[in-house]
Amino acid sequence: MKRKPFAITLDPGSSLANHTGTWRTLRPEYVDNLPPCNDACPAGENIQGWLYLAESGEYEAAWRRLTDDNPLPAVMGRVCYHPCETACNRAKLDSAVGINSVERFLGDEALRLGWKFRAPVESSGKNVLVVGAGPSGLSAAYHLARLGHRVTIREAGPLAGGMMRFGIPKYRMPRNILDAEIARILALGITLLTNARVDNKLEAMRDGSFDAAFLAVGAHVARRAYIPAGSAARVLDAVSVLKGMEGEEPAKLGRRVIVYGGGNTAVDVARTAKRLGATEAIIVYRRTREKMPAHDSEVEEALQEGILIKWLSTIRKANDRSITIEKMTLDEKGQAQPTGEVEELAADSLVLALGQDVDLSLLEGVPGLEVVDGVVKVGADMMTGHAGIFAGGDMVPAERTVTVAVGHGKQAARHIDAWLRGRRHVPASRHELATFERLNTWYYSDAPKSVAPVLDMLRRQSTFEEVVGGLDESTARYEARRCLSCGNCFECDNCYGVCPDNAIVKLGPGQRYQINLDYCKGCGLCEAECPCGAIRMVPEEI
Amino acid sequence: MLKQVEGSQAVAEAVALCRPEVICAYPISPQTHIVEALGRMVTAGQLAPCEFINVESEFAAMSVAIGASAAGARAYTATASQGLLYMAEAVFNAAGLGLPIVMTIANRAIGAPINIWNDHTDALSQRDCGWIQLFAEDNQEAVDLHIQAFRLGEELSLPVMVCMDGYILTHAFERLELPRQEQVDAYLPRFEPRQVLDPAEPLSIGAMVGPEAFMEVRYLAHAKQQQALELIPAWAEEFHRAFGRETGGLLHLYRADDAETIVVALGSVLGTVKDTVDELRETGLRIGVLGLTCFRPWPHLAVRAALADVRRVVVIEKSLAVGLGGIVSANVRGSYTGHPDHVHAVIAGLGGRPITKRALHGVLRKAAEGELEPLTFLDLNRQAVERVLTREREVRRSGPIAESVLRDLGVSALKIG
Amino acid sequence: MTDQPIKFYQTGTFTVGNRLLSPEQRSVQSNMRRTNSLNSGHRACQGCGEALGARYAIDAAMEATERRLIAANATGCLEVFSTPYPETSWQIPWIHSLFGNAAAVGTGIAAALRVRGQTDVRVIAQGGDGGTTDIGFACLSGMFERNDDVLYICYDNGGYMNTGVQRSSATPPAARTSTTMPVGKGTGSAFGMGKFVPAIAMAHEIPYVATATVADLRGLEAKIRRAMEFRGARYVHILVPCPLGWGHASEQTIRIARLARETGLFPEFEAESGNVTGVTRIRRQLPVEEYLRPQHRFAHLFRDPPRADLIAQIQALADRNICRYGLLARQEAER
Amino acid sequence: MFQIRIHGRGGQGVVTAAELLSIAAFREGRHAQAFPSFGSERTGAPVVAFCRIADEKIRNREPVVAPDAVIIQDPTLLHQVDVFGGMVPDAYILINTSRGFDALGLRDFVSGFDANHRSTVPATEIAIRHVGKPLPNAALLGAFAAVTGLLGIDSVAAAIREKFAERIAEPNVAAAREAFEFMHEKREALARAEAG
Repeated sequence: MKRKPFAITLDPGSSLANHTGTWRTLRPEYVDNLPPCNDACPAGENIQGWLYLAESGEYEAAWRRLTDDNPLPAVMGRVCYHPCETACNRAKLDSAVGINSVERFLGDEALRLGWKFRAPVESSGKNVLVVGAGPSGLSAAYHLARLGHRVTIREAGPLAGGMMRFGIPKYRMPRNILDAEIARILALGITLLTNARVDNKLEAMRDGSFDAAFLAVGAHVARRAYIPAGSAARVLDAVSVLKGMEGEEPAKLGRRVIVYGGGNTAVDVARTAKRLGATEAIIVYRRTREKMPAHDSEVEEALQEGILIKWLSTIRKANDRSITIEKMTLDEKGQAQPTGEVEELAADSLVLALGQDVDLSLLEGVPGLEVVDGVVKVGADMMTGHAGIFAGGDMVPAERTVTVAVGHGKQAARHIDAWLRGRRHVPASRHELATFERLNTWYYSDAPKSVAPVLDMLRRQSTFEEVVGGLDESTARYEARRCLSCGNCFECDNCYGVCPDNAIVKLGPGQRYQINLDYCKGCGLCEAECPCGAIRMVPEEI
Repeated sequence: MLKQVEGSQAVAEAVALCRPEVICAYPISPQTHIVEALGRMVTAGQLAPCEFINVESEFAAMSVAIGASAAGARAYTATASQGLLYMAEAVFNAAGLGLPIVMTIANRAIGAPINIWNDHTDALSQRDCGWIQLFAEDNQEAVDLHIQAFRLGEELSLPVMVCMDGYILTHAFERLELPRQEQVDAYLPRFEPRQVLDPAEPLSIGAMVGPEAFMEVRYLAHAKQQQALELIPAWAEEFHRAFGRETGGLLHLYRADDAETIVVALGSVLGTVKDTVDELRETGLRIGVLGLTCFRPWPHLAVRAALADVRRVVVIEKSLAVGLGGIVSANVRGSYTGHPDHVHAVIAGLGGRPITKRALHGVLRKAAEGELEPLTFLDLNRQAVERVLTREREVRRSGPIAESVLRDLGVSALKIG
Repeated sequence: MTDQPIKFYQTGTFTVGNRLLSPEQRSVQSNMRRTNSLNSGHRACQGCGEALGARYAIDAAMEATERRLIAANATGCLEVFSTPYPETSWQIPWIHSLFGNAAAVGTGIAAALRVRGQTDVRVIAQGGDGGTTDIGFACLSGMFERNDDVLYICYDNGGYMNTGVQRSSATPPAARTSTTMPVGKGTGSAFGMGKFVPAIAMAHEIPYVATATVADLRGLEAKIRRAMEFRGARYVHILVPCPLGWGHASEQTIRIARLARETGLFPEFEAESGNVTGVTRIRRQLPVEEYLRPQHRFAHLFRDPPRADLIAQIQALADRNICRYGLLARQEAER
Repeated sequence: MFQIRIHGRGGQGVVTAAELLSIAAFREGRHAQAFPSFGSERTGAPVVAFCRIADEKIRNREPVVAPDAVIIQDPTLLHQVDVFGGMVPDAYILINTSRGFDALGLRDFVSGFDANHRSTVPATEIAIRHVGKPLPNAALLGAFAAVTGLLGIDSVAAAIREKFAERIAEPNVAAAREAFEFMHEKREALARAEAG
């Protein structure tokens, strides 16, 4: 270029010599924040992580990412009350991402295509006893097995599944799905002993020479309440009714069924009764709908199916062909108070769904172990007062849902593993929560939640076919793509595009970006235009 | 080949022989015949490949030429008078960017009052813009200078103005020799730009230059013009060998050997001056002529040498630096080693006023007798001027000057001579 | 089971890139090997909309022409911040001549290329709103009228920012500049003045005219690509917010541009041979106040007492645009 | 050096006349210089053109102030412009008119001149006959050639053919030749009269 005229002609791109980074007072930084869905998942799933894979149709990868935390996606996709969706930031935009239905799709896809879990790398040579083959026990067994331990499950019942089988009706939890997912867990080499109730914990430990144990016995004992009843009155408890559905002989409830209680079990029983041919299924609950512990979606489905609910009512006595209920009223403290006003309801049977307790008899004589109002006390590491004995699920103080139970199983497994190896398991510290305010939602295309197909009413009332269907592939992918990727870069190239100084370096697929501080003037456009709030501006120290 | 042809037509044909690739045309008298003729040649396909562009103003004409030249095309345009002023910003820019555009100036006065006739005010108003400025004495030289201009400009990467007197030359029919294409092709090589906009080798042209380098850029422009002072005579000599004509160069001397008085002038008036000088010589006056072909760069050394032993210099110039006097004479004084008072400025022919031999006889004789003022206005109508000045002294609202002069002269019908 | 119909959305996002799209569908700016025609190290202010718009536009043009491109640049911010001796940020053949002649210089370059048969090399002339709508207007109109093969890009930041924020004929009504003070009888730039050059360009019936903003990268790139499909004179007018002159935070540049469109104050459309052929509809319509408030140049409208009357007048301008260009989806239905 | 001044009105082709003279002279191997008295040519306005013919290079650029010949295309100019200004003694005068000097009221003015040097020719009539338009140029030049003997009629014809396309040239050439013959006879008649 020497021959070119001086100064008035310049060589291309030579301004690289001018490092405008020195102008900067604020510096952009990439961050990874905790998405509210992950934050809210009792099973500690990396929901955003597997949605990201599902978005591009990498379903097996997504499923594997999912099952790193939860071995029962097909079950979860049906029975989980998905707090993740309640927390989802997208709800503030249009409607929450249908995480649960995508999870179910992945679960079903895995069963359809027969994806298997990868077997553990090497054996630790340790034996662990898991008591109870419910969600919590199965989850713990799964994780322990994958960590290389030999696991034996002892289940009192005839079949594995616990509450998933004996507490949740078919129309919500088809048994073939349940069986398949349990089988896939056991295929990891786990020994399952059914009808093998543990009467004495310590003996059991000794017999099997187990190095540690995880107690995950479900709450199968129905709570009773004294209700004066006529000699011919037919009074049953919800647990045995639902259990009976798994036997050859379903309980005889008659044509007019009253269910007493306000939990999910009450609703399950009422809906079951309807399907068993009851013309009238009435739930009697002493408080209001707002106070009702049963999950709203289930109450909704029940009402759709013609279940009646008597709010603010208690049962005084059960007569031969009827029951007497008393109207209640809420006092200023919101407590239900009797009014003395009574009413007769015709009834062929009364089912009590007043909650369940765990049978803790197996723990008698175990030193150091502490029981407070019906549940076992455990530490942060889920170990009971007795070294080597851990507990979870219905046995410990917590919300009693399948998902919580699965979560307990995972945590316990990690602590047990650490304990067996003479270490302590320290859960990873949680990132700052990714809030809606940090998002730039302009960049997301408008996309309302997709609706899962629903079984038509007639068959809902007459059969035990599954009520809610699954999403087809394209819909599931679409639903996954509604994810906003809150707080974590999804490589949308916005920062790379909007930088007026080309100071963002794109590192390539999966590699994210780098900021070239030689040229970044700190204008903040990258932060302002980052859709998912994965960039923050920090002051330059001078 | 020999031709009896109008000056504009001849120049158009000469430009065509130089194979310009982009020609910008905007009409203004007396330049129009040139671009009209070129337009005809382009449409007739005699001049191809060539883009003939009708622009919306002289400013655009020069700007289009700038773009074309920067993209490596040989660019040409022509203008005059107000047109040159209207493109002035782009004229400076072309020089600053070092783009070898060639432009014909059909010299014409500048208003107000509006005047379409010939003088040199337009070209001289741009004397400091960085262009090379060549003045043609007759149409033969106009033809030859254009051919030399393209070569000169492209070698130095500088734009060149070829100035020819409006009407007097542009509209005059006379005998001249038009070179053959192969002659011109042999003399004028293909345009090899020093800088060109090319995607294959990107660069930025026209960057902003601050105090740290601006002086240097200006100096280099000056240095280039100094180089031109060597190239111009050298290539005029080469032209002479190739075409057999002594045209171009820095300046021409006529009967100057033993002269005590030298008349300096540029442009077509030189012919009348030479005739006059011949007649004066017959009366025994030792007088000669210095004809300036190159006004920018100013041929300082050549002029100084030519005037070294001269008693007095009379500069006949067709422009007036209002408030100073002569422009050419001011430049001549700088190169005259004798006493500055012996350089006489004679402002003549403004706005097309004919410069007659009679008038020249008068003023030159007076000069020879040592009675010529430092600044003279040839054939100035004293009475008319005095009348206006008196009126202005007497009346506040004395009205527009131009109109009152005309009224006083009673000029309505056409005046001859 | 009776399936309820579910609408399947494509991978439509408004982000610069999108890993779910096939590479050829992705934006030029998302490409790791994009040209960066306007390179790092330029001296534009933080968050400069013009620097952004210029890189968007020229990179897109480079892509469309397979890097056979030459640009002429008018005097102004873009020229000054991109080529201060001894450095230039341009990676393409680029020339700056004068403030008012970019279009004509473009014509000259195009003529030179045509005469040498290099018709694969395309020409862009560009400038700010001052160099385009004011001092360069004659040359622009001449280039249009002759239908020269030049794409002219105007980066409109509504004033002479390089010289210290003076009014141009593209300065919007009520906007404060250093020559239209926010005090006195007429506060800010007067209503009823100024001109909308895209409409004037359309009046020349040139092959292609479009307006765009830096807030809609994909739209902008599509328009440049489209413009490059035509021969002859083309005009693309890009709204580029100026943090300095408009008085908004540097990170707001894109948001402000977005608001200009979503309020209807800046209509985004395309026109061919003088007829509007497409408009970018408003996605989430907003009152002009949303656009005016964050900008200091309009601060005087919200001081005590607030100038509801002027704000209403500006809203009226937005409404006029909305109905003139059919900027709302439902208007489409009505058609 | 022979200097000619042509008077006419804008649109009558005064400048063309001068040009044609210069071309004719050039074709005879002589130097010639033709130029208009410049102005913004408006139809009908009085205009002047000049032509110099010499055997050596012509350098002088001043307008013709002392003409050796004056050609007047339009007699109405006589009372408007000083058409005879600066003429050398015995200069040629050629006026386009079908009437005589007496009728033009020039009897006294021309009385002092050599009769052979002052002529009138009905150039417009001749032009209308041949060209169909009142364009007296060619005829005047033909007459001029006859009167002055400065140029051969064939050179004039050649100049016309060089300048114009055949369609226009031929009728003009014919007009020039007729005017040439016309003047020739007129002069012979005059000579006979003087002799007799």
